[in-house]
Amino acid sequence: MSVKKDNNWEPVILAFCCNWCTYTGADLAGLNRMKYPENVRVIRVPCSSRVNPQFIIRAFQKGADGVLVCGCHPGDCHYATGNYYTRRRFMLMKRLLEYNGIDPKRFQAKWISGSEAAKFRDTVIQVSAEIKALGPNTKFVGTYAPQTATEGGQE
Amino acid sequence: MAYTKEQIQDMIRQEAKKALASGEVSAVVGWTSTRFADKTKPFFAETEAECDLLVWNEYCVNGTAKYALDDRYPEKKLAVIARGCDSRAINRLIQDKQVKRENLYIIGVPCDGKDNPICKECQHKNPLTFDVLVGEEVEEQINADRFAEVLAFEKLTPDERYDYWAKQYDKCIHCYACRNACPACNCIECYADQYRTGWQGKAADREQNQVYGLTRVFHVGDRCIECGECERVCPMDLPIMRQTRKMLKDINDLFGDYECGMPNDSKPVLGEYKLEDPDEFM
Amino acid sequence: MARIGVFICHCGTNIASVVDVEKVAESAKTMPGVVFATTYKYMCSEPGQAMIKESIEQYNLDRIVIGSCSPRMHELTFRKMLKGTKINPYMLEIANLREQCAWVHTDREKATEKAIGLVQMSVAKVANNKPLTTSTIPITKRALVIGGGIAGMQAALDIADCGFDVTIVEKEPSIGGHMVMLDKTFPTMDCSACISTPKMVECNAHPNITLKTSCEVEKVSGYVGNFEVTIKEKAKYVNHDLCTGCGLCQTKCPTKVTSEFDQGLSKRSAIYIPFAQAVPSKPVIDPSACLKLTKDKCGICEKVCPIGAIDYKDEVRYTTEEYGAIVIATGYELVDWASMYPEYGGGKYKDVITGLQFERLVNASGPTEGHIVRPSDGKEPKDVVIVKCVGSRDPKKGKSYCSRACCMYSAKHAHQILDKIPNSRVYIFYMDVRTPGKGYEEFYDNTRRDGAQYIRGRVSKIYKEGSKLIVRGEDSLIGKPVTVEADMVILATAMEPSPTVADVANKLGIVIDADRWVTEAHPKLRPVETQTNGIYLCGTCQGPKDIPDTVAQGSAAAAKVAALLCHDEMETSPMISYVDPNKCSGCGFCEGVCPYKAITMVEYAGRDGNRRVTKIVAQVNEGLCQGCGCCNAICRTGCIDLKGFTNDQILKEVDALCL
Amino acid sequence: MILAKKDLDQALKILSQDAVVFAPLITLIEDKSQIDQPAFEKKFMPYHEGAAVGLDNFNTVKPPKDVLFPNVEKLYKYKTGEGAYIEEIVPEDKPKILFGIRPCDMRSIDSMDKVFFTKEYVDSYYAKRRELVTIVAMGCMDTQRTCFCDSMGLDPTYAPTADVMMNVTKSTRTKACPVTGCTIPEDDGSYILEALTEKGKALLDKISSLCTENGAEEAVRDVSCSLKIEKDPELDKKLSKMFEHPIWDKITKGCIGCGTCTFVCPTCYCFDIDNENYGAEGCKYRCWDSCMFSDYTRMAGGANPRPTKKERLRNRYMHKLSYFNERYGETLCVGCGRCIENCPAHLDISEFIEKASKVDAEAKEYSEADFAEKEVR
Repeated sequence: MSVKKDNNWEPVILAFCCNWCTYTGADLAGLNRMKYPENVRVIRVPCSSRVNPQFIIRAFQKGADGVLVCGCHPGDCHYATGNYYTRRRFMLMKRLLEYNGIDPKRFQAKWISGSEAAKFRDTVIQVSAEIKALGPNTKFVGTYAPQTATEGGQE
Repeated sequence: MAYTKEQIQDMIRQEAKKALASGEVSAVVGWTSTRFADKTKPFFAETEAECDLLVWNEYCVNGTAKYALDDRYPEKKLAVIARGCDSRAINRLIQDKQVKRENLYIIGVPCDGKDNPICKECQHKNPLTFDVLVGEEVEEQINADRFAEVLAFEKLTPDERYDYWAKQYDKCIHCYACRNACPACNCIECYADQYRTGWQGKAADREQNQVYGLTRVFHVGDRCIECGECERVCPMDLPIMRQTRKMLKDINDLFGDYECGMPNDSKPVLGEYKLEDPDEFM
Repeated sequence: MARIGVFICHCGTNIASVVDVEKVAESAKTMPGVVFATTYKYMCSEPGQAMIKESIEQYNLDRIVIGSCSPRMHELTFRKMLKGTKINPYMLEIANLREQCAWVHTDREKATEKAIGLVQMSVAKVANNKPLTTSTIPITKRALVIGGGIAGMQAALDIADCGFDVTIVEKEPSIGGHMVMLDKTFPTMDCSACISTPKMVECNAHPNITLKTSCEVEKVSGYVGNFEVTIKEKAKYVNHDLCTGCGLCQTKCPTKVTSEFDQGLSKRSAIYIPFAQAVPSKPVIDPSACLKLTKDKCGICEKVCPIGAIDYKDEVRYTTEEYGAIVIATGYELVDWASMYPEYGGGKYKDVITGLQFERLVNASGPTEGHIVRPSDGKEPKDVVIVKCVGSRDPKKGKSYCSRACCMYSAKHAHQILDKIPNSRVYIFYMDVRTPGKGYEEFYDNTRRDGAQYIRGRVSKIYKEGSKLIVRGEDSLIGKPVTVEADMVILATAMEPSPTVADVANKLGIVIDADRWVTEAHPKLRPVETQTNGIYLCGTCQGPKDIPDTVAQGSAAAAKVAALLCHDEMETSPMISYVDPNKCSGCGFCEGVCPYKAITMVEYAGRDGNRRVTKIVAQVNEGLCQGCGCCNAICRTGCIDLKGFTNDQILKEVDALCL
Repeated sequence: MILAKKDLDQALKILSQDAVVFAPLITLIEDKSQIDQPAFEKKFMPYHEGAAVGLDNFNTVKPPKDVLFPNVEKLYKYKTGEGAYIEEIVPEDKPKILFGIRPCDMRSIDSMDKVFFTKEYVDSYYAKRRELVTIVAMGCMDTQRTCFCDSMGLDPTYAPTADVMMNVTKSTRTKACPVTGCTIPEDDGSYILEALTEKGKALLDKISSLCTENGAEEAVRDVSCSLKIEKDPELDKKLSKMFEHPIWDKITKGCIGCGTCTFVCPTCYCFDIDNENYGAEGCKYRCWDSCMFSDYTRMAGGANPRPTKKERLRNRYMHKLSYFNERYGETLCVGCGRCIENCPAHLDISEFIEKASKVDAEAKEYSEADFAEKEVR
C-alpha cells in the first residue's frame, strides 16, 4: 500500500538498476531531460546479478506495488557473465511469483544498456502505467500496520 | 523370483553385520520398529546385536541419507541403507560437497514403494550409487504426469492462488522440519538461523512464513530430488512440493529436461548458464 | 547510533528549480539517525566542500548523505574530500536528485516527495555503511607478451625501454609474425623487412627482453601484479645455447617439406630456420618431417654439426614464472578461402593465390627472389586479376566484417605488378575502396594513374581454360557481366584471429566475441585493455587492422603496462566480496559463478560444534575480485557479502521504501 | 447440569454473545484445484454460527496454549524522531471462553500458570489473558494410540483445575467415529456439566436455560489410555544423575533437530523477543522459540553450549522430566502424545521414559538391543 489512498493514488515502484548500464542509461535520460513519472525509485547495484530474489519478496512486503530489475544486455555485461545468471534467476522468479498470485506485470525485468536512455524512459512510463491500472498491491503486504495493533492469538 | 520382505530384511542384517565386522564402519543407518505397528524410526545400529533390530517393511519411510551430515568430519565410515530416493539424496549431498563419497558405505536396497504418497510417483526405485546391492533390481516406472499437481494449480485465478498459499502459510508453525529433513538444505548455518542479519524474522506469522517458504523454494528449487520428505514431515501438512515442483517444471520447460540427484548431475541450474538460454527481457 | 549529516545541493537551479530543496532538508532532519541537514548552492564546489567539512567537525558526524547529481559524477570527488576529514571516505552515500529526479520530473510537489524518498533510502543505507580501507597488493615488475609479431615486438620494446623485464612467447621458431613476410608496405612502399627485422634484432639484443620462441602459454593463474604463468617450450631438438647458427645442418639435410613461411610456395629442410633473417637465427627440427625422429634413419645433421648441438632426445619443457602484466598479441590468420569459395577454384588452380602468397613471390628474399612468376609454370604473368573482399563483408559465406587492410595492399600489389612487369595489365574487382589513412587516398590515385583497372563488382566464378584463368564477374557501374582472361589471380582474403586465440583467451579468462576477436574493455575509451585487470591486448588479435594502427596499439598497451608496473604496489578497490568462514559450508557455488575466477576453496581451521576441524571454505582473492556481487545472490547462507553493497545495506534500502 | 448434545451449538451461540468462545473447530482446507482429497484441520478457533465443533475424536495438532500464549504477540509500539512515543499494546480485555479442552491441555495450562505467575515475577500479558479466560474442560471418551496421560498421573476424564468440567453422561450410547474410528457419543447423547469455580458457575448460569437439573446421571469416568508406560516415580531424581549416561547418545541419534515437538507441545513456553521496524515506527513482539533450534543457545563469538542435537534433545527431555520438577515440583510432560504423533523422525518420549526408568543409572554403555520392544501395539 502506498502513501495516499484517494483516487489519484500513486504506485511505488522499486527498480534495481545495474551501475554500468541501466543506471548510466537513466543518467543519460536525465542529461537529455527526458520526462517520466515520479513513482520509480532506483537502487543502484554493481550488477543485475547482485539482486537476490529475497530482495524482491522483501520489496513487496514493505509496500512496493511493482519491482523492476534492469541490467546490461546479455553479452555486454561489465562483469562478462553476470547477466546470464540474472536471466535464468528472474525468469524462474517471475513465474514463481505469478504462481503465488502476484500479477506478472508487477514484477518485470528489462535489459537496458548505457546508451538506451529512451528505452529506460519508455520502460518506466509503461511499467508505472500498467501498475497504476492494477491498483495498490495487496499480496504479500506485511501484516504490520502501525495504527492497528493486531491482537495476538486466533483472529 | 522376487525376494520377500523378510528375506531382504535378513540380507540387510547380514550386510550390516559384515560392515560392522570390517571395522571401517562406525554405524549402520537403517530403520527399526517402534511401539506402533505402522511406524518405523531411523536407527543407528552400532553393535552386532543391534543389527538384528534393523527392519525392512513398507513403513520404512524416513530418509536415511541426511544423517551423514550429523558428523561432517567422521573418523570412520558411515554405512547407510539406501533406497532409490536415499541414493539420490546421497548424490545430492556429494554434489553439494557436504559429504565425501569415501566417508559412506552404501548398502543399496531396491525399494518396492513405501507407505508414503510420493512413492507412487517414484521414477528411481533402484539405488543409483551403492557399494553393495541387497536383493534384485525392481522394474522402474516413468511418472508421466510428474507435474500434474502444478498444471492443475496453475489454472486457478491469481487471487485464488494467493488466498490458497496465504492460508497455507497461516497454518505453518515455522518449526523448520521441512528444512531439516530436506537433503538439498545442507548448509552448515541456515540463513534463517541468522535472524540478526535481517533476512528473516523468527515469528510464525504469515509474513515471515511467506519469506521462508518462497526463499526455500528458490534455494532448493534447482536441486530438489523430489523425495517428498518435506511434505511427509510437515506437522501442519503444507503442500510444500507443490511449490518446488513449480520451479522444477519451469526449469524443465526453459532450460531442458532436468532431474536432480542423478550420478552425472552437473552444476545446479542457477549456478550456470548457456548462451542460448531463452530470453524474455529484451 | 549513527550520527548522519544530510547535505542537499541546489546544483545552481538544476535541482532547486524542480525540487523544493529546503523541504527535503527539513524532512531529512526527522529521519532516524540524522543529526544535521542543510542545503547549499554548489555542494561540489570548494566552499561547498569546506562547509561539509566544517559541519562534520561541528556536529561530530560519522557518516554523510549528499543529495546532488549522480554518484557516477561526483562520488570520487566527495570521497577525496572525505580523505581530509576524520570520516572514512566510504561512509558516504549519494542520492541522485538531479539526473534521476529534478531533470526528469516536472511536478514540483511529486518530485520533492520522490527526492525525500531517495534521501530516505540513502540515509537508511548509510546507517549500515562500514569504514572500508583500500588494501594494496605487491606488483611483480615483469611483463609477458604473448605473440612475437610487430604488435608484440613494439609493446615489448616500449615496456623494456621503461626498464621493466619482458618475456616474449612466440609459438613459431622465429619472431616477426606476418609483417616480416611482406615485401613492401603501403603507403610509403618502404621495404617491410627493412623496418621489421631491425625491430626483431633489437628485441633479441635488448637486455630487458627474453625471447621464448617455439613456446606456448600452458597455464595462467593469479591476478593483476601477481600472475603465475607456466610456459610450454616445444622440443627443438637443437641446443640453442651451443648452436652458432652456421647453417651447415640445413644445407646437408636430405628431407624437403613445404615451407609454411613461404605460404607453401617453396620447400624447406626438416632442420630449418623459417626464413633467412629469422631471429633467433638458430634452427629447430620439425619432428613430423625429420627422418631420424620418424623412422630413426639419417642423423646427418648430428654428424655434420661442428659443435654437437643436435639432441634427438629433447622433450617438452615447462617453466613457471611470475609476471605483473600480460599483453596478448596473438595476431591474425587468413581465412581458409578454399573451403569458403569453391567457385574460385577451391585451391585447385595453382595460379589463384592469396595476397600473402603474392607477397612471398614479389619479395626479394622470397622463393623467386622477387620475380613475379606463375606458381604453375613459372612464366611471367601479363594479365593479373585481383579480387577483393574474399570472405570479408560476406556474412553468408565468410565473415561479416571488413578486414580493413586489403583495399590498400591490393592497390600496392597492383602497383608492384605494373612496376615489375612491363606492359602488364591489372584488373581489380572491388565493392568499395576504403583508404582511411594518411597518404592512403593519394596512394590509391597513383595506382589508378599507373593503369590499374578498377572494376566495381564481385567475381562470380573463376575457372581454367587452357593456360588462361577465366574470371567471370560483373561491372555494376555499366550494369553488364564482365569476363577477364587472366594469367594469375590474387585473392584479398579476409583476416580472422589466430587459431590459438580461443585457447589463450580461455587460459587468461578473458572474453572473445562470436568471431573470436578478443573483446576489449571498452571499444572507444579502453581499446587496449581487457575486462580483466592487468591483462592488455594489442594488434590484430582485437580486430583486423593495418600496421600503423597495430604499432600504435603496441605502444598504447606498453604505456598501460608501464603505468601499472611503475608502482611497487597497487591499490585495490575496497568494494569487493569477503567470506565469513565460520558460516561457509564450502558448497563452491560462488566459485562456479565468479566471472574472474576470484574465489578459490581453501582449507580453514574452523570449528564444528566444539571440535577443531579443518573445513573447506571459499576465499575471495582481493586482487581479482571486481565487486560484481554475483556470488552474493548465489550464496544461500548469505556468508559472502559485497562491501559497499552488503545484503544488510540493500535490505535497509528496500525497507526505506515504505515510508 | 445436563446439556443435550443437540443443544450444544445453541449453548455456544449464547456464550459467544459477550465472550469470544474458542472451540476445537473442524475447518475444510479449500483446494480449488481438487488435486488432493479434501483435507480437514482441527484447531481452536473463535466459534461462529454454523462452525463444526469437534469435541470428540482426536485432539488438535496445535495446542490451545495459542490462545493464552500466542505464537506472535506484540508487546509495545514506539516511534523515534519527531513525535516520539512508547505505548504498550495491552491485550484487548474481551472475556474469552476456552471450550472443550482436554484434561491434558488443562494440566499444561496449570504448568504455564506456575511459570508465568510464580517465583516473584508475573508476566502481565499472560496474566491479563489468563484472568479473562474461563475454561470448560471436556473429559475424553476415547484416547488416541499415542495418549499416555494416565501413566503421567492424570485422569483422562477429569480436570480438577478447570472452571467447568464437562463429561459425556454414562447413559449416552456411543458409536465409532466414521473418520477416526474412536468411540464418540451418539447425537442424542447428553453432557453433564459441573462448575468447579465461581467463573464456572457464572458460565453455567448463562446457559442454564438450555440445561436440566442433574438427576441420577453420572459422568463417564472409566476411560484409560491404550499406551501404558511404566514410569519410575522418582524418574526426575534418577535423571538428574544421568547427565552423562550413554543412553543419550543412542536415543538422540534419529532426531533431525527441527522444532516440531516444541511447537506442538502444550507445555513448551519458551519465547524470543524481536522488533519489527516500519520506518521511524516499530513494534516489539515476542514469538515462540524452540530449544531444539541451533541458534537457541548460540552466544556471541559463536560459542554454543548445546552445539549438536544430542545436547538439545537431552536438555528438552531433562527439562520436561527433571528440571521442571526441581523448580516447580511436577513433571512438565502431560502425556498428550502430540510430539509422538508429529515427530518427523518418529521419536517417542514415552519410550524414553520407560527406558530411562528401567536402565541402570551408573551403566557405562547402553545398547538398544537389550530393550528390544517385544510387544508392538
